[in-house]
Amino acid sequence: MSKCTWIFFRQVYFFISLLIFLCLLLAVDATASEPATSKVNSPGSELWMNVRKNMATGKVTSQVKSVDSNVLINSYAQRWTQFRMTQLINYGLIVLLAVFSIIFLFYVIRGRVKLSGGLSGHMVHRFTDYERVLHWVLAIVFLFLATTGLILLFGRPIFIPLLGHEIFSVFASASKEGHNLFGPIFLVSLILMLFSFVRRNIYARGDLTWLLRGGGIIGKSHVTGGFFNMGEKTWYWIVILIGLAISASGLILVSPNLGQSRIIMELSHVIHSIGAIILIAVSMGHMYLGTKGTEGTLESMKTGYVDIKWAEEHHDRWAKECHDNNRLISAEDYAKLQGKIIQNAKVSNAMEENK
Amino acid sequence: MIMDFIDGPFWYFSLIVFFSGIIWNMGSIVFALSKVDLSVSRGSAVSGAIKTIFTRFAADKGMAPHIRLQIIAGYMFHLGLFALLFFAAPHILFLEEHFLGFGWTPMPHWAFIIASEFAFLGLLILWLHRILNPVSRLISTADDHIASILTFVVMLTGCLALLESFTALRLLHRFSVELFLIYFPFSRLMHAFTFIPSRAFTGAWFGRRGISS
Amino acid sequence: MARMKFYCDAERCIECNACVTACKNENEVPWGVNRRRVVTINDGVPGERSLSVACMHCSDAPCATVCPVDCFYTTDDGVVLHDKDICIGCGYCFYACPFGAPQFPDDGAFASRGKMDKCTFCAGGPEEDNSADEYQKYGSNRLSEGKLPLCAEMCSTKALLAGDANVVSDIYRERVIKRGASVLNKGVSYQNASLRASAVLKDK
Amino acid sequence: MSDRLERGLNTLRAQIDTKVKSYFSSCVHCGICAEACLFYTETQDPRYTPIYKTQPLHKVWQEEYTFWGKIGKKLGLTKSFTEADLANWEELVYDGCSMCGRCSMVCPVGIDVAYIIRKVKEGLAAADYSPEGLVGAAQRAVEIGSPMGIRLKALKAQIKHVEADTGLKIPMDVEGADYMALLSSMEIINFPEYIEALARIFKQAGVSWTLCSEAFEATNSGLQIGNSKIAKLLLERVVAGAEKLKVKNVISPECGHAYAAIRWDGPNWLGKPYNFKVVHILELLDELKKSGHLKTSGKETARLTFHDPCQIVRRGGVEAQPRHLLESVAENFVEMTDHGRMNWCCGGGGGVSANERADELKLKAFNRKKAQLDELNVETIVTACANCRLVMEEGLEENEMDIPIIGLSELLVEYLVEDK
Repeated sequence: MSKCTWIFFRQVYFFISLLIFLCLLLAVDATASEPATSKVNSPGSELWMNVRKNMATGKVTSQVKSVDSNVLINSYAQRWTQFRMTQLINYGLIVLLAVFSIIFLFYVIRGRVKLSGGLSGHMVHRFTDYERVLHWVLAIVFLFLATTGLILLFGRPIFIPLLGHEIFSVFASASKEGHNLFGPIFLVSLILMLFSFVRRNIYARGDLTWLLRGGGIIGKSHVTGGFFNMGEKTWYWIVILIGLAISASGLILVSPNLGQSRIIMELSHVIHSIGAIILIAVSMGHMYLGTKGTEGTLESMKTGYVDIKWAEEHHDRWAKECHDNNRLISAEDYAKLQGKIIQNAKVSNAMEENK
Repeated sequence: MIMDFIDGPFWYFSLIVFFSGIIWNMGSIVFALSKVDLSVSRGSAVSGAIKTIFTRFAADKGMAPHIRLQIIAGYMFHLGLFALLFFAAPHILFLEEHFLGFGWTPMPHWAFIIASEFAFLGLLILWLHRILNPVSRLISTADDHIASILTFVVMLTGCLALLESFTALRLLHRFSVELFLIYFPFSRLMHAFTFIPSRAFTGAWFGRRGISS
Repeated sequence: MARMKFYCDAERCIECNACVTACKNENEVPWGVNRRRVVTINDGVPGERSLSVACMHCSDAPCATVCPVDCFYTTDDGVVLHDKDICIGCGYCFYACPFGAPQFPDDGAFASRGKMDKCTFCAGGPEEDNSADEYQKYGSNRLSEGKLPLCAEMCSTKALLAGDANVVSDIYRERVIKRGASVLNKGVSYQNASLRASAVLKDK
Repeated sequence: MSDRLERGLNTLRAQIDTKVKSYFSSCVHCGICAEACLFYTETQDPRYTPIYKTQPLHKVWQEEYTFWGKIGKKLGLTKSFTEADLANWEELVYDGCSMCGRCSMVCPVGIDVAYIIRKVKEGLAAADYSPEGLVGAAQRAVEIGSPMGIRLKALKAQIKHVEADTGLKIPMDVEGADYMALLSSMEIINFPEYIEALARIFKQAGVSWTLCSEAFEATNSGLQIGNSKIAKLLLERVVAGAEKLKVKNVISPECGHAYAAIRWDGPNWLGKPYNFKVVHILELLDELKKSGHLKTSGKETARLTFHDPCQIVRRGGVEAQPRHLLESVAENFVEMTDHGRMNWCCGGGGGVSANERADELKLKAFNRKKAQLDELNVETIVTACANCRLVMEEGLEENEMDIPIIGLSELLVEYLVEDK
């Protein structure tokens, strides 16, 4: 039962993430409806209407040369304001809280997913130093960006009543500067991540079975998985694709004086914030599954090694490969490699005898 | 009140600790040179020492593939920090006003940003490598982590105060710098200075034997 | 209390840019910022119009709505101002304003994004009226001295009007009535009226 | 605190000099030295990180010379070293380090780790934490005169064989000779070819030489175990022998640490410069070759490579000479990927080969050399250290690789043009 519920939850979680994404897309679409236009013909009405739509027929010029100085009225600004103040802040908060409570509820009901056979002590190597360093660089930078970004998004209604304008603005300024500064680091580590993990994350034939069997809901057999299973691969592509979208739009926002028009910046902000909300929401699931959620998973990112039982249960095809290639190492050797055995056996024996 | 303390007495205290600590540490190394080597030398110790001070900036060719991450991250961090320290406009202005009386051309804002990106990414990689690699995890001490984190905090507060308009953020940076300066002479951070005599000693030793090291 | 408004009469504006220059000079506007600009529509085409735009000092200002640190406020005179001590230079007001009134100072790639800057209706900022600090951050505070914004006062054709909304609308209403003849003529204005006149002459 | 521990810690305390202080205060614990150490690369056990092996001295330095260490000690916060720790480090330092000094070449802040290890050994030896094999060897060296227990009688028997084989007289105790040759025990027992080579070379070069009956042993067990007193005692015998025979030069044989002891450390142990010159046999051969005293004809055609003995090449500075010599007698000489001052140790230096406990580890460490040899596919290995030669022979045998190893002097002698 445990196994089934577990996989079922994973499925539900995956589909919920997808649903959220679609909802947000629709929400944006809804705001995109045209503002009601006046039907009354007033003097020069056609001209001013065109001005309002930023579609003046002839040449629009200004002696003042700067960003958008020849745009008299940017009507999209109003739509953007509406998006940020009504859709983004409200739905964003709901999405984040909902995902958080679903995870929390699941943890309360189901608890930690233990390996059915317990740990064997025999380990296999899974991630190199470089891969782990990269993962944690990305993770730390992501957490920092998420925190600072959320402060800028939700800070006004939450913190200003608590801290007052002056103190909050110090935090907000620090958040903004930090957010701008760490953004490019996120992009760099994301690109490195793309290169070093992409080969193992290309969908393969086994993944189709994973999907067809609903990740194991139907039938009682193991869900098959290679080095990464279908769910992990999907998470990878979410990170890469949405991450790249966030980074690209972020770069547009971070340098406002490059000459891009305001509409481009406003659209970038929409992409940036929706992408961020989705990524934060899904990452909460990833963080839960990687730490508290499943026994033995965090080990792979801490030491680079995993228990063979863990591999057999979550990545059976990869585990078989490890068995075939004789890549298992004993618990003792593992402890040695990790520098955990400081005392050598002969010495401790001698010390025992002395006592 | 706190502002006056951070800008005033605490700042001078940290400077005194920093400089006297360095002079003491370096003095106890430089002025207590070991006794003369009596064996017949094959090469020059002095030229060996000078050469090694510079040759150790580059890794051995055969070694490089095994320590690529440390080399790249190490250079990113150290060069980035060096640029931030000596070529950031506010730093030059500060040095000019309080110490030197002259300044030099600061790097443009975009260069500052790039330098700090490099420094942050480098330090982050180095510190994570320290935690995640069994070798460096085994040999690292609390000091190493404190030094890494303190450096990170100094850089972070500096960059958070980039807008240069919030006194609180500037003070935070100043305060973290002061902690850093006080911690410096008592810690691993001293390697910024002691690497010179260390390389020189080793270089001299090898130089006498006619080996380039 | 009065509600301060600008109104630019497109029938009168001759795109002389005196208002732009006056504003820059009076307020020592930072590099890269133009608090006021003149926009010409259909330049060089019959029906060309010019308008001088700056902050409209909206009653329900979108810039104030989106500001993440809530640094905007509306004075008793209905002037929308922002507190530069609180502003973090995020630029959301720049996205939210349809008229492009709040702007980033400094120009060039990867430039340091300082505090936002915008038209103050020559009313300074939250600092003490006419203090050096206020002048340095926001420019001059003419309103406290009983003067109107310099841009409007400098306007040679009196196209740009500033002041209490009631007074401005009265003036404009009077102008429209006086232009009545042309308005009756299929709702066109002076310029089109003259074109029509020339067309009539051509017919003859 | 036991006597033993106290003795060890006091000795360690006395070892701290300016260099050590500078080294420890500049170490940033980057771990790069691990990648240079064959004991780490072959076992992947982080305990074999070179700088970690210096921990006993580091700990003492910390307590004595650093601010936090002093405070911690006063407040009783720091965990002091125990006997178990010393026992532990005995295994790391004596079994897991061949003092090859490769780590000293790669440290980014320039720490000479091997120099520190040598000092750690001093402390461990003082506390009697040293492996039986080495203790025995040192004892034999002091009592009998040779770590392998070879007496003059055995040497004389070998000389007789050599004389019979070559028809040349091996001079013994000749006063005023130009050169006094030293031998390592291993050469006497395992590779008497070296004595033969010496005789033929000197005859050809027309230079007078001699062996000394009181000081024929070049090896210095005191250096290996890390006991300066023994090291000095053994060295003094050589110096006394040379002074007695009034020779101008003393030749250090094809033995790594013997060269380090006699050539570089000796005068410092004695506290005064020698009144004779010390040359390595390879230096001498190169010199004779250059001055035309030594002529060779023909060249070895087999594909061969040169294994650089750490103490002679990396830490002794005799890097160019063996290559000059090889070029003159070998047609098909290839270098290993890491050679010269960056070579990999055979795995048995620094007393490891004399320490039976370390046999398993030593063979594991040899895999590094094996990998380098596998790359080259050579027919013969040339080296210039009897110890390296023996260790490699063992390693090759264990790995079922059939590659003969010969000493460079022997190779040279094969192509000597002898006057009729």
